[in-house]
Amino acid sequence: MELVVLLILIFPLTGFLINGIFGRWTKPLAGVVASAAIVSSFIMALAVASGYNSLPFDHIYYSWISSAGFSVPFGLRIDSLSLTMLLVVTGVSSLVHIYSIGYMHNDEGYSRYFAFLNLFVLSMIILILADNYLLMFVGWEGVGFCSYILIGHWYKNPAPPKAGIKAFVVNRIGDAGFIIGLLFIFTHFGSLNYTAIFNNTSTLSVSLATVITLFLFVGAVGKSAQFPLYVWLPDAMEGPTPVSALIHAATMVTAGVYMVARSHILYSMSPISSEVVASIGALTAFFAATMALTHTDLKRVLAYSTVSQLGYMFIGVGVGAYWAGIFHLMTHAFFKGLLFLAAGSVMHAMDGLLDMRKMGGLIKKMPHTAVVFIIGALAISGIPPLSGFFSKDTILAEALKLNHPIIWFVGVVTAFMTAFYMFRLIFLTFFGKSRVPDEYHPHESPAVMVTPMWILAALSIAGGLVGLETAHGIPMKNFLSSTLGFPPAAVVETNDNLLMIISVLMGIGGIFLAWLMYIAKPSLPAKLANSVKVLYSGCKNLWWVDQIYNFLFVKPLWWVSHNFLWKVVDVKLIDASVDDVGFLSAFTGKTFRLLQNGFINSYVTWASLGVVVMLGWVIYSGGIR
Amino acid sequence: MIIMPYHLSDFAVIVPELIVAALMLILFVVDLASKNRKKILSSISIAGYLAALLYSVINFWPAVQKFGFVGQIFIDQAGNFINMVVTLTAILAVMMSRDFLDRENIKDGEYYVIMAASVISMQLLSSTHNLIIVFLAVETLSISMYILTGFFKDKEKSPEAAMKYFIFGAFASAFLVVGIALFYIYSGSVEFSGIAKANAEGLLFIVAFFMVMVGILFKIAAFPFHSWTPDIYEGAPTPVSAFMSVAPKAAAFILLIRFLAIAVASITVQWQNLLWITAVFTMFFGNTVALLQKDLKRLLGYSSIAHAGYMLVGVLAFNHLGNAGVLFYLFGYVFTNMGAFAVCEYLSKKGNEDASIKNLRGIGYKYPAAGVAMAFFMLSLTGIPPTVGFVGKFYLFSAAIDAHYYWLVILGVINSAISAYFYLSVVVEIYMKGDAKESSVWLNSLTLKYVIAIGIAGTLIFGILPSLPFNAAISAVGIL
Amino acid sequence: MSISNFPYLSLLLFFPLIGAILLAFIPKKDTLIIKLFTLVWIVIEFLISIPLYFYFNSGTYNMQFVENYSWIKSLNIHFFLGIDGISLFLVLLTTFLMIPAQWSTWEAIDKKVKEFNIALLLLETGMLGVFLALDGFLFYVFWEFELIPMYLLIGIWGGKFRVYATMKFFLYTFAGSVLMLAALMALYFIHGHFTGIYTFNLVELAKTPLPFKWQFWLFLAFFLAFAIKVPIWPFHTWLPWAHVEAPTAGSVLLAGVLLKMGTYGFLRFNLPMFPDMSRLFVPVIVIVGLIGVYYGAWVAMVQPDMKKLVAYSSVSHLGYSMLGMFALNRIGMEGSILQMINHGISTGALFLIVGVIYERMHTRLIGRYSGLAAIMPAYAVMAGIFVFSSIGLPGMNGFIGEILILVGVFKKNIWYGMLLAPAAIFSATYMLVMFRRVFFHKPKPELVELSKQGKLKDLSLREFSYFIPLVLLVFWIGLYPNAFLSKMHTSVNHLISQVHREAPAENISMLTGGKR
Amino acid sequence: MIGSTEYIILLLILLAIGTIGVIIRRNFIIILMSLEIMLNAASGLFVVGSGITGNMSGQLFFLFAAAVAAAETAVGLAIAIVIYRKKGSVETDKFESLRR
Repeated sequence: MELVVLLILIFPLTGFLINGIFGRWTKPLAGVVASAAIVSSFIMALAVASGYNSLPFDHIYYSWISSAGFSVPFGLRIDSLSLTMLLVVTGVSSLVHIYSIGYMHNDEGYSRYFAFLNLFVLSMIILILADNYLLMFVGWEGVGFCSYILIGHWYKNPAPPKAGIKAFVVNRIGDAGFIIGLLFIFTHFGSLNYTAIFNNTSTLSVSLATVITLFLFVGAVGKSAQFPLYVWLPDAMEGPTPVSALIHAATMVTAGVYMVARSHILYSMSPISSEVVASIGALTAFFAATMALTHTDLKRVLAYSTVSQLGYMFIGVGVGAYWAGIFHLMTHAFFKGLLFLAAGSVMHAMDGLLDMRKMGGLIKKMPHTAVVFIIGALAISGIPPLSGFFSKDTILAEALKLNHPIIWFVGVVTAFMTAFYMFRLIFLTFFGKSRVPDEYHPHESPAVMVTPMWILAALSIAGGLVGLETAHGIPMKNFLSSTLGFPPAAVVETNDNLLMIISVLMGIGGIFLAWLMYIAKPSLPAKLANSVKVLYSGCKNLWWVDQIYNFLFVKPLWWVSHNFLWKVVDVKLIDASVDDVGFLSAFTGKTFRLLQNGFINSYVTWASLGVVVMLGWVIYSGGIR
Repeated sequence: MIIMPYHLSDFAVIVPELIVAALMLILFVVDLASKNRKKILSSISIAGYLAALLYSVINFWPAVQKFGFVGQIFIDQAGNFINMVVTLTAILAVMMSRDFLDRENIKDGEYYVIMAASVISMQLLSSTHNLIIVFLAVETLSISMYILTGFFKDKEKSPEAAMKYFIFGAFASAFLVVGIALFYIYSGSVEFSGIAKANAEGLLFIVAFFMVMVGILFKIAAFPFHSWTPDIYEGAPTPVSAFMSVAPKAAAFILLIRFLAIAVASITVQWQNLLWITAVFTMFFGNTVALLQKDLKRLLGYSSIAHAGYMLVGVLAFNHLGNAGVLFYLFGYVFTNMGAFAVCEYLSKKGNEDASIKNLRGIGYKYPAAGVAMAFFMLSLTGIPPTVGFVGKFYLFSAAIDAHYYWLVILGVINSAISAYFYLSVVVEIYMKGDAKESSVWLNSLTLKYVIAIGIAGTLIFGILPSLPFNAAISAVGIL
Repeated sequence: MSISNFPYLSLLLFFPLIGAILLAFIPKKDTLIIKLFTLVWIVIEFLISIPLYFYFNSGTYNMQFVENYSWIKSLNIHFFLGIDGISLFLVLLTTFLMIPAQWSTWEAIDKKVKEFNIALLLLETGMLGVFLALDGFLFYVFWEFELIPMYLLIGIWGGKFRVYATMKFFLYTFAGSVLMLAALMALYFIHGHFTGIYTFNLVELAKTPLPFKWQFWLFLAFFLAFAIKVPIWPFHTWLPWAHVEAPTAGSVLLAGVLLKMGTYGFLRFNLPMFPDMSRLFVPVIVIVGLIGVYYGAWVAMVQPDMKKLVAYSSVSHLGYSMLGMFALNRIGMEGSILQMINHGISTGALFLIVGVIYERMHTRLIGRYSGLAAIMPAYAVMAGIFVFSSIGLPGMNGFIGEILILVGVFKKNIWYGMLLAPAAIFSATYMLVMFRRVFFHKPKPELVELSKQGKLKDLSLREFSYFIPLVLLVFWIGLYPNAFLSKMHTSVNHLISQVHREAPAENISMLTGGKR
Repeated sequence: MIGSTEYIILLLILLAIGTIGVIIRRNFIIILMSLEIMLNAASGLFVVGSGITGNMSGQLFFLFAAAVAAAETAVGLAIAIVIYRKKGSVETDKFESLRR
């Protein structure tokens, strides 16, 4: 069993090393090698899954750091939570790898791309399988590093590297909070191992638990692009689309949710921080949705929708229904991954064009992509049979049941907006008259790209079944609760059918409004826009958040350190004062030097003056005793 | 008043002086005989000084004080030690001046005769407790130095330097005599022990002490009486200024140590305050003004003032370690300073003595040995390990710390940091300013190369293994 | 404790000196033989130092491979060499870094090659002397002795303002160390007063702490000397100058080893000998350290010159190390020592990286470069590894040091830890911004034109070969740091127990003398 | 009658005169003369000293001092001749090429 688990890690590692070191020679096969590595790791995961009743598996491979009292082993742990995450990650990654073979086939950084994609999956698996917080942090920063490299993949043009740095730095801001939380845990528990921590949480006071969980949540906000630190995700779209699909939809951004779920005992101990998690989630969901409403860039809309859906997961995890959050995470991975891949194939067809205003009526040219896109959109809007409905509905239901009415209401409104912007996107790109400028001639993507999309589409459809209410409870709920524990009993009496109807109505209403505005009366959006001028421009420029951050933090920091710290403090104050000490001695030298004017008479006068002064001093100090 | 006849055993006390006196006579005669082959004179004087050196080295041990001439003159380890220092400096000076005088075609051999006279006076100075003999020795020393300084009669700077040196020297020695006279009036005797017996603290006594101190402080170029040093070092011929920077200082310091230890023990607090001020000002003056110097000889002049200041710190410590430190420092100073002046002479051109530091540019690559030697001399003067200068400073400062002079040592240490700048700016010229100009013609004299070799050898060997000379110094200061 | 009574450490110490002397006899013309001879000599030196690691017995905290010969009897000064858990890795770091340092300058240094290599070998003896010496006097001798070769290295083979830079470097360090000399003497005498033993033996001096009155002044004197060398924040202004003007080898050794002498000095002098004052001084160090960390990072962010940027990053990294050290607990201390080693490797490597392009383009201004990744891909990968190692990416060496220091500081005081943690953000920003400006975007036309002329070739085999050991070390410490930590435990425990001792009450007031 | 202290004071005044002479006068010969005055003052003190202490050695020391003073003046005059031959004048303020 240990070997099998280790193999899950070894395969991506070997993939990375082969493509990384021998990249130049294995160029044509790089895609195949990488995908093979990930698929075999997926198979290993399935093997582990088959023997899932022997879980939880926990094994320490070697002692990584053992300083005095601070010993951190390299240990892997598989329980139902990490198993689900493992399957989702390896599954979606394999599909994205296969898709990328087609998508990146004439890119000159071909082997480098696949090398780092493998490294990414490796770090993500380490993050999931780690059995202590520090190893999770290793995976945490590892994925941050890979996302930096992959976003900046096309380093020739200026925007991607800048976006890469922004992603890495903003993640680092979150990581700083995460580290502090981690340090609190260590100083209190004396170890970072999950089992050691979760077994004796009795010693933990609620206030300390709150502090720990809040700091950990700062890390989650940074990594999963929640409200204050979400700015890097939209810019991350500079990277290749499969990267966005894998990293910025399915796996990396969900790390924050996984971490909160993993430390569910701590969160459940401190109601305040759970409340903070849920409200931040709700705020982000609503806020991101507003930004997606008016955006014209295909991938940016999907990016904001990811931020919004992550908000939902945090609502789920915040209110205490951890399994619901993870369930939505899984389903989201499927349909959001699908949407991104589809967007990628649109981009591939339109060789890089993303502006929806220049698209339209593409369904005729790209039937498969269009159909698949619609399935994804339906799933995300929460239309019943598809998976989105089950996971989003459970989250909203749980939110209401656990006495969070405001959050429920915000969730419902956001669901409406989600449906609206998704179908606005579909109608603008695939239906209506074609506004495609003539130099573009869109065509359907090759099979190697379409098949993974169809598999994902199937998963988006079937994915929800796992959450279906069956005889003995919801299978997903029981499976996950073995590690996450059952959510607290409902506080507010609600009848589930009514809730279901409301959320479905929201979805259909959103779709209808989108149809009305973009197909029936194309002039309506313009009229609506200038009727509510301020709101529209707010959404349009994404509430100027980027500019505010630049104005508040980046520019002043640069100005202070350049003009004040360096030019003034370093050069003028410290360095100048050091040189002045030198000049001081030279100055005394100059004054003393005046004595040496070459005239013997002045020498003798100075000497006799010296005699008199010294004599006076000797008599005065000695005293005539 | 019974006049005691002097018998043979008395002369056993002044053997070194006798050897050099004999040398002087021989030189006198040979000078008359030899028309213009003057190099023979330098070889003879080297042989003579070597004999004196060997004598004091041989019977350095056991540590005993033999008195002669009714107890006025004696020979002890300290005397022998200073004798070694003086004769060694004389040898190096003679080796330096051998080809130098030839190049400047100075034909008169009195140069060596007068130098021998000054050596005798210094040997005498270091072996007497009687102030009158001290006065005689100081005067003969000063007079011979005036003459040697003005030896290059037809040059521009040499007479002027002699004139200045004469006026300042005479002025100081006048005060010395007045001091001795006042001591005589006050205590009835001119010997250190006699003065000490008076055990007085009266104003007249202090004035007397102070007058004598003026004479001594002038000789070691301490602060109020230092202004002659840079001009004379620049004006005098290089071997003379080299000789002048080491030998007279050694004799003056042993005199100062003996005088303070024995004669004026009663007013210790006063003279320690006085010396504290003098030491600090000497160090700061020497180091800060040297920062601005462009001429190497003037720089070495100011540096010798600064080193007098460091030695005063040792004297101020007033304990065995301090006095031994002063002796050891003088011993190390011989090698470093003579070597530095040798390199300075090595690069001077015929006729004009201008030894500006710019001439040193790039000699590190043209003459690697001279470059490395000069670099090590500069490091030793700054007091950077593994040189003798560092070990010397270490002894001086640790003695001062042992005597609780914390602030004085801190000031001293700051001074050596200041001094690092101008010493290393010499190293900058040697190595870091590109290659040497072709036009710099060097004085190709074998003996000069020997001096540099001895200098560098002494600086490094005693820097790494200082225990031999230091043990000699420690035992020498046992019985002053 | 040595293998036999074979004077092992003296061989290690004087072997480079012998090399320097032998080198003097090789004629100046055939530079290849000189370069080869020096390289072989340095490699042999490294091979000699390796058994130190294997024969080192990590069970005991007292000194190993000890050699003690009397040197100056009158002041009880001994030629006393030895190593323990703290100095072992610094010695190995010195001998290891010498190889890439010398090897990287085969093409860079063309004039006065012989003098250059002699200076390098002398520098190695000086550096090893500092880490091996256990007698205060001997420590000071080597502390000054290693200044001279570095002074010459910067002064002769440096850049445009080399004379100003080397003079500033020398005077600044020298001023600090002369104060240390005075303190060393004072320590000798005061310790003698109180315990009757007049000695410079560091182990002996650390046995009985002095009364607080003296600890105060002596600690400050030593602190100043080492703070200048580390450099701690207000005393760092010589570092950018020295680095910008120094040749590549000079910078590598200056950053890699010379700065560690400052921190090593704290571990050998300040902490064990003046425990009460060290404990009292922690808030000051924390404030100055934190300022140093943030100040170094922020100022590095705006530097136009690559070497200045890396120099300020050293101020920031060593600020970390100081904080770890003055957390005064075992984890922080081990983190601090490991951080010293990591800083030596990654910053040394960064200077080699800058040296490579400086050799080709003769400019260090970031503005002049862009898009190098396209022209020199292998070089870009190598630079990336070391950039991320110095940022502290997990899996690499920087992270281990930083996490241990963070844990140590946090255990000491939560607020210090919380102030220190966000520093990693800025250390990432300045490195990545530099990395982007130099390696990404389209290459400038002049760069493309240069690469056409074949001037901008990618890493040659020679350059590649001296980066490989550094890369291996980076990942070795990153993935398996216990190989290093295990050797430190006992020595660090002993040091921590020493720091937490109480000084005896002010009993003997023999020291009546005031300060004159 | 005149006690010994008056003599000492007289001689110290003489010494002061000599010193001021050296300081003020520019001419080298005049300086030589004032130096001679200072030395005579000192020798005088010896004589007074022997008067006060009663033993004869004071007179002896006077002889020493006088002899040395003579020698010094001789050398001084020799130097005067050399600088006169060099500069054509004995004014000390002509000689300031060695400065700073």
